[in-house]
Amino acid sequence: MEGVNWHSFYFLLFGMTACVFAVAVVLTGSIVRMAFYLTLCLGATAGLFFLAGAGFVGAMQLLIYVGGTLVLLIFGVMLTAQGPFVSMKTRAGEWVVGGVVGAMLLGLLLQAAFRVDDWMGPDPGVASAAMEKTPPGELGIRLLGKPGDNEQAVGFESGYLLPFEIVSVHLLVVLIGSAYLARTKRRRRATDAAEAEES
Amino acid sequence: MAEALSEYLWPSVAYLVTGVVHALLLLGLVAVGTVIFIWMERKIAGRIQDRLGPTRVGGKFGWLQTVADGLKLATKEDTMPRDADPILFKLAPYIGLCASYATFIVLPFATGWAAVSSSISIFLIIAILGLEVFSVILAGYASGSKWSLFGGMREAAQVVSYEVPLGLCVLVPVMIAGTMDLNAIGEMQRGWFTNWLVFHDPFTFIVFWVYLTCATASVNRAPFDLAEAESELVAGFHTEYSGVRWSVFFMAEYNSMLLVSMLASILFLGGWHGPLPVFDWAGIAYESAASPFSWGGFLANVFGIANLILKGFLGVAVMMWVRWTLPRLRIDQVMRTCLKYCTPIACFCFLGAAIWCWAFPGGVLLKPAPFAGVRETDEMIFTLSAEATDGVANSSGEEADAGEAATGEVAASEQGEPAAQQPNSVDSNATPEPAALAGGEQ
Amino acid sequence: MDYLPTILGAAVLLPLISFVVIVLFGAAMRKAHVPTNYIATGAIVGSFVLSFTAMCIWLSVNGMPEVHEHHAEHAEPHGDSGDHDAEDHGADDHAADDHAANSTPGDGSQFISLQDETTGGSSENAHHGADALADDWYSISPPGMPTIGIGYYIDTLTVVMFVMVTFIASCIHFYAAGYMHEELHDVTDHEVTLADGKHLHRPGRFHRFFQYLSLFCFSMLGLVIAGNVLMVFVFWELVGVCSYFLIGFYIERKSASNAANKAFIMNRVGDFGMLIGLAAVWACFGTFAFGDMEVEHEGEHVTQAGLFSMVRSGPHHEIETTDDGLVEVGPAIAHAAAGQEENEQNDATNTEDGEAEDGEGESAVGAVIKEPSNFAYGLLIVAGLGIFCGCVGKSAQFPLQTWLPDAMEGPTPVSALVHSATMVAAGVYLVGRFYPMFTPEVLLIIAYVGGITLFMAATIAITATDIKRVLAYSTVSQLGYMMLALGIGGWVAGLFHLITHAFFKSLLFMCSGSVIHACHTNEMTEMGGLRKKMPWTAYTMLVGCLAIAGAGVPFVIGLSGYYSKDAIIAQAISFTNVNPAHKVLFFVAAGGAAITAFYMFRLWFMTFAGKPRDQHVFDHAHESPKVMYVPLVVLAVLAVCVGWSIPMGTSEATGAEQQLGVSALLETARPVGTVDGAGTGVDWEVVYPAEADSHAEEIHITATMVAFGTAVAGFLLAFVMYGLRRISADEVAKQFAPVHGFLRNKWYFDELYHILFFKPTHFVAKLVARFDRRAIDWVIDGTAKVARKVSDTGDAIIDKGLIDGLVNLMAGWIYSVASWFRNVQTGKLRQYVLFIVLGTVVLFVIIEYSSFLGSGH
Amino acid sequence: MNLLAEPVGASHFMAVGAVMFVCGVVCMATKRNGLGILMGIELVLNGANLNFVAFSSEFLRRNTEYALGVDGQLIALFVIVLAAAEAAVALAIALNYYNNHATIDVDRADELKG
Repeated sequence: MEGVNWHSFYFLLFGMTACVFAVAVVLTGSIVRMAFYLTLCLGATAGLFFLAGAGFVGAMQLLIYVGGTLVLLIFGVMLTAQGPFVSMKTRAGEWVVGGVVGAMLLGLLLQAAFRVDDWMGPDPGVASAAMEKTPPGELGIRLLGKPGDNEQAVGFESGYLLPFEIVSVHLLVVLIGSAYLARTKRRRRATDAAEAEES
Repeated sequence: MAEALSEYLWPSVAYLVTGVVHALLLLGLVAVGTVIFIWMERKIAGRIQDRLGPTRVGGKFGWLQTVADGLKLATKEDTMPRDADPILFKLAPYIGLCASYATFIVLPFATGWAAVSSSISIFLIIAILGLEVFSVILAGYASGSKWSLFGGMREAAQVVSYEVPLGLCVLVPVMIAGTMDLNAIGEMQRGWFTNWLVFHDPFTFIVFWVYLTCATASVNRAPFDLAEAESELVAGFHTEYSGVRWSVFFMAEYNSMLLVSMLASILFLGGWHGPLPVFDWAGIAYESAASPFSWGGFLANVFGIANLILKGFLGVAVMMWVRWTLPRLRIDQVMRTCLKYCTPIACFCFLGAAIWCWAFPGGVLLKPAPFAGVRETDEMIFTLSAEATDGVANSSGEEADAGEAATGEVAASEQGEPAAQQPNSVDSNATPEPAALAGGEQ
Repeated sequence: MDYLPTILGAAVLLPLISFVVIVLFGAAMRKAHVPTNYIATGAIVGSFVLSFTAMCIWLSVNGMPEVHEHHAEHAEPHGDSGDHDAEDHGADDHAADDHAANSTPGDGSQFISLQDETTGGSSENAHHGADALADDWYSISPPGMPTIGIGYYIDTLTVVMFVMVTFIASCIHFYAAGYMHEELHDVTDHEVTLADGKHLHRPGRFHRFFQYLSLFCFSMLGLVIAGNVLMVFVFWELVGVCSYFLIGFYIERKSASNAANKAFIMNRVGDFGMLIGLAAVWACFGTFAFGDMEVEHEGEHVTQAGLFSMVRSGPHHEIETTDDGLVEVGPAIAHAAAGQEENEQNDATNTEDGEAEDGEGESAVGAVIKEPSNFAYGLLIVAGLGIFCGCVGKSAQFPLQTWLPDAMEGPTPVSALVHSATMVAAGVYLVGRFYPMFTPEVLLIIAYVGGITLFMAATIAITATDIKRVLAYSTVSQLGYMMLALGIGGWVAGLFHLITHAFFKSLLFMCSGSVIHACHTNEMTEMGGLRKKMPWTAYTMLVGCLAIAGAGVPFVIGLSGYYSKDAIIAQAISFTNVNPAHKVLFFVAAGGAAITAFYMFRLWFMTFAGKPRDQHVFDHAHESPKVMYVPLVVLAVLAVCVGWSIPMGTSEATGAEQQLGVSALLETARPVGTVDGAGTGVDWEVVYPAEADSHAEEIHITATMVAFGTAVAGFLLAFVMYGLRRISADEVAKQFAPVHGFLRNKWYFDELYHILFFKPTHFVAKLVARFDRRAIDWVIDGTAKVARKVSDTGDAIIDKGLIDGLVNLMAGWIYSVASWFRNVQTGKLRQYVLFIVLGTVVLFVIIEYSSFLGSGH
Repeated sequence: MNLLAEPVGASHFMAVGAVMFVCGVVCMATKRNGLGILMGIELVLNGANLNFVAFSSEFLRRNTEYALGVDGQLIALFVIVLAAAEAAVALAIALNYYNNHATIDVDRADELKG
């Protein structure tokens, strides 16, 4: 009982959840269940982030991804999920092809993951308690332009300031753009109805 | 607590026991809170509507009314529509409950007393609170009825958009305190009530009210409870629910009400610090979250918890008051309130508070904060230099003595007992791992 | 004193600013009904204030002008005064405040102590002179080299001109605000009839008018402050352009546009001569700068000589000629050794001890500086004549005088500004400014030209009936007066008359303007008796007439014209005394005075006195608004008293008594080496007496008597003919029909030019046009045809056959290839995804395999 | 190895990431519903993110000086944010598509095929 490494235990818990629900996302037919499973899967991923010591990223994952993006997705699902579209059957052949290709890719990635034994984890003696080791302030100043850790990083003296700014502008653009798309859609509805009648 | 136990038990067991105790405490609070809230709601509604509310059950004041309701609900038949999505239909209420319950894990109740004290607790709370919307949406969708679907979609739109001003409002105290650690924010307001952040500057004062509005909306209470607008949609997302599942929804709702009002009191109203620093005068209160155990501090903290819960209940009472006073808004009005009023005001106040902090460092009413790490943090933010990184390190490990304490534990944890080392590395995130702290040196 | 250039520069720039502003926002302001004249008026008033401040500073620094016994110093032999100035300037350093030289050396502006030398360095007169500031604001050539720059040359003349120009311009701005008010709204121009018989209806051009006025003021002020001849030329042209705009303000009227063109072209003729003059100047001296200026050269301050000190290289600043008939040119550059700053500077400037200076100068900077060598005396004459050509064009001297009367087509304020006070004055001003460069021969020519102009214009003015044309011709003749005065050595007299004339002539023009404004006609034959209708105008105009006629109580007091005209006639007398061959000049002057009085009073009586000739006009006449006649009153007051000189007690520095007055002021500005006359002619027999001689008692008395007598005679005649109407003017006209016709037709000048220039030009133009149409067009068309043929065939063969074939072939290939590739594009998103994944896998496998091989397993 | 007793390493995280990645890919490859494909994309992104975070941590590897450090987490953050943006736009597009074609089936969106 005392041999339990809780960190590993949590990892197994979350990792299993993530994998299981990821597979579930692939296998289920109903789009809404897909969304739900995806939610759980991503939540578990957030947990993994916590375990990897990236508490802030984990919280971000929960807030933006699970709380924002997926809600948006489900919203879209609700707007479009009616009758026949709830489940669109895929032909068996495609399943097979996709499965085969996926399996190849999986094999590739796995053997890539497990070939470097430096990645196999710290020595058993060392406690690998990594929850929230990185203080958020660190990320903050790095975003505010503190140069990277390794001094020989050339051309990276300004840290992540520029990407940060670009991303914020990009977000603004996206906001406006999607709002615009949504607006035009509403205007065009009448004409679409007319076309539908003709055809 | 865990390390105290681990002297008598296997560390892992001690860890388990600690976790279970924490969980049970929180669950007790939540459950009792819900029971009391339902009763409160009935009484307050009655009073406001010039009725008496429940009077008979349990003798005076009908104080057992909620229990009776619970029994009724538990014994009710639990039906499910034919073309509902069975899994989601069953799961939906519990998701909401889990979400609103999980938030309490990182919520500090008194100086250094949190089930899991995290350096980004406020952020986590907001994030997890955001998950609650899933229950409503899924419920709305899964019960396969138009009313529920509409309710769910409204909820989705409303909550997603109200998270923006809510986050902005929360950002203001975070910015002033320079940390996302609720414990630190609460400690910052130690002392007289003039230290409360709501009195820090005019902007925080405005933001407090904006926060109340947005919180009410994000837990979809009236006047923002469009997801269950019985006038238009029969009962919104829980039209098809009955019995226990239905009551679970309401547990979730009351939990989140309690949560947001406790959050409000921690962020703005001094948290577990009373209006007068009685225990500081007495000199028995904990200096900081990392202070060693002392009975005086224990006593002070107990009173602090009472203080906090009292404030939370007051907040909930206010919400009920609002609910039974104001008419329900239309969906477009709700959206306008969010996007055209709350968000801009919150942004404005955020900027204002930022300028204020820059103009009067340390605030006008607010004395220099007792939380040492905070000042270093924003200093670090302003001067991006190499030693600033060490500032980060110190701020992440809260005080020097905390550092020593923790190193001792690390030494203990060297002897192959990671379990014992787990909780305190979680409780006071002060494990001075050189690699983790001095981010700049590697 | 150091910031005097800045002040005046600001005064120059203010109107430019208002011009720019109105150009940019004028139209918008018109739409918004914001009167634009506030801007222009504000600007010009501002620069008036600045100029006035400058004048006060100038006076406070240089002290009040002093009265001198000129003969004394004239008689006194001119010893070489080098050591004297040394003392003077030594003294200056102590007596700091009453002399300009106390400004710190090396502040960029160099003081030429003109008067010290001209007054023979006698130390009690040393403070009489005001030093000129000359320097470049911006110079486009390396220091030490001959510079062409934007510079300033400020002496008393400049300052006085500034005050005069800005003041009159301000008055006219106010006046114009009233006069042009109908331009505020859309106007129908009754003098323009369109093809459809209707009158022209156009939007008002109020803002445009004022923007031109501002530009005009800017160019005039720039002309006055200009520090070198080239800059003068630039502003000169600007002035010309502005007058073109303003004369042609009613551009739709054929007559107006013609007049504008005429004015412009006439000026071009003059400016052609001026260009030649400039070329000659540059060739002779290698610089354009008037005054000496201090430049940083090879680390030390050197004094680069300007035109004046170069050409006036003699001991007393006379033009010195070598024995082989060449003009001796002073050194272009001289030293200001750091040791003894100012003395050295001034030694350097006044080049008495010529040889030493020369040697030093050449030894120092001979390598860099093109030392102007001596040149033929004739070249100097050419330069002078060329410059004078420009002046002839600008101030409408014979034979280029015909544009000025036609220029009356412009709005009256323009006539007042352009053709009395400033533009035509520019010519006279330039002659005055350029005075030291004129050899006696040139001066004599100037004198004769002036005389002819004076007489001719005066005679024409007698018969003119258009009220403004009378004034125009009187302007021309007055300008002739000034030229005459300058030509016969009366430098102060000429410029003094320029100033006074500016005042009363603008007054007269504005009065006539208000008359026209009231009667809507220019013809004096339709006026009369307006005195009762418009008293303000009438009596201010009367003042103007008296002033121009030079009325006054002899030897006691008089209007401004009295003094200036007396000075001119006195100078004429003293000139003709010295060289009797040119006696005619005196008669012209005297007769001119008489005729002036005559036609001016003719004008006044015809307009204001007697009974109305045209009842209709009389009934509609009305007094002008206040904004128009208040400037009249102001100007009238000045026209009366601008000539006076007020005694200001005696200066404590030198016992001499000071007096404040235009003539006294100008006396201090007297250019280099003209105190004892402009010298004697080399080629012709002409001797120039010092102007001071004309102040001698006997000459003075005679002059006054002559002037007064002639004026009274003219007045009486006019009174009899037009005031009492005893003698019918028409009968007189019949009697002298040929003369009358001759005069009425302006001496047939226009016709003459028409035959001489216009006709031949047209003929040649026709010939050229025919040649163009016949020969050149034929050649071009032929070439075009040939080229077309060639290109057609080339198109058929190469383009269609070869290139198109090639292109189509390749296009066909590409099409086939593309249509094969189409099959890949299934449009199935999920297949694309699969392709991507497959590609990745394959890529990885390849990499793995290669690394596997590389690792040697 | 006994995962319960021994500390896990970056490899294990990468394994989980790989599974999610592959699931996302297969999801993209097999779902006909446009939103399903969107979800697949989200899965892929998260799989990648997991690797970044795993590499950034110093506790999941034997000698820590090779760790990616904070940069890994920052990249993960950027991925998350951009994924949100991408989702918003993609959803708008999908809704437009749905409104124009009255279906969300991506196989029907082949007007532009060669």
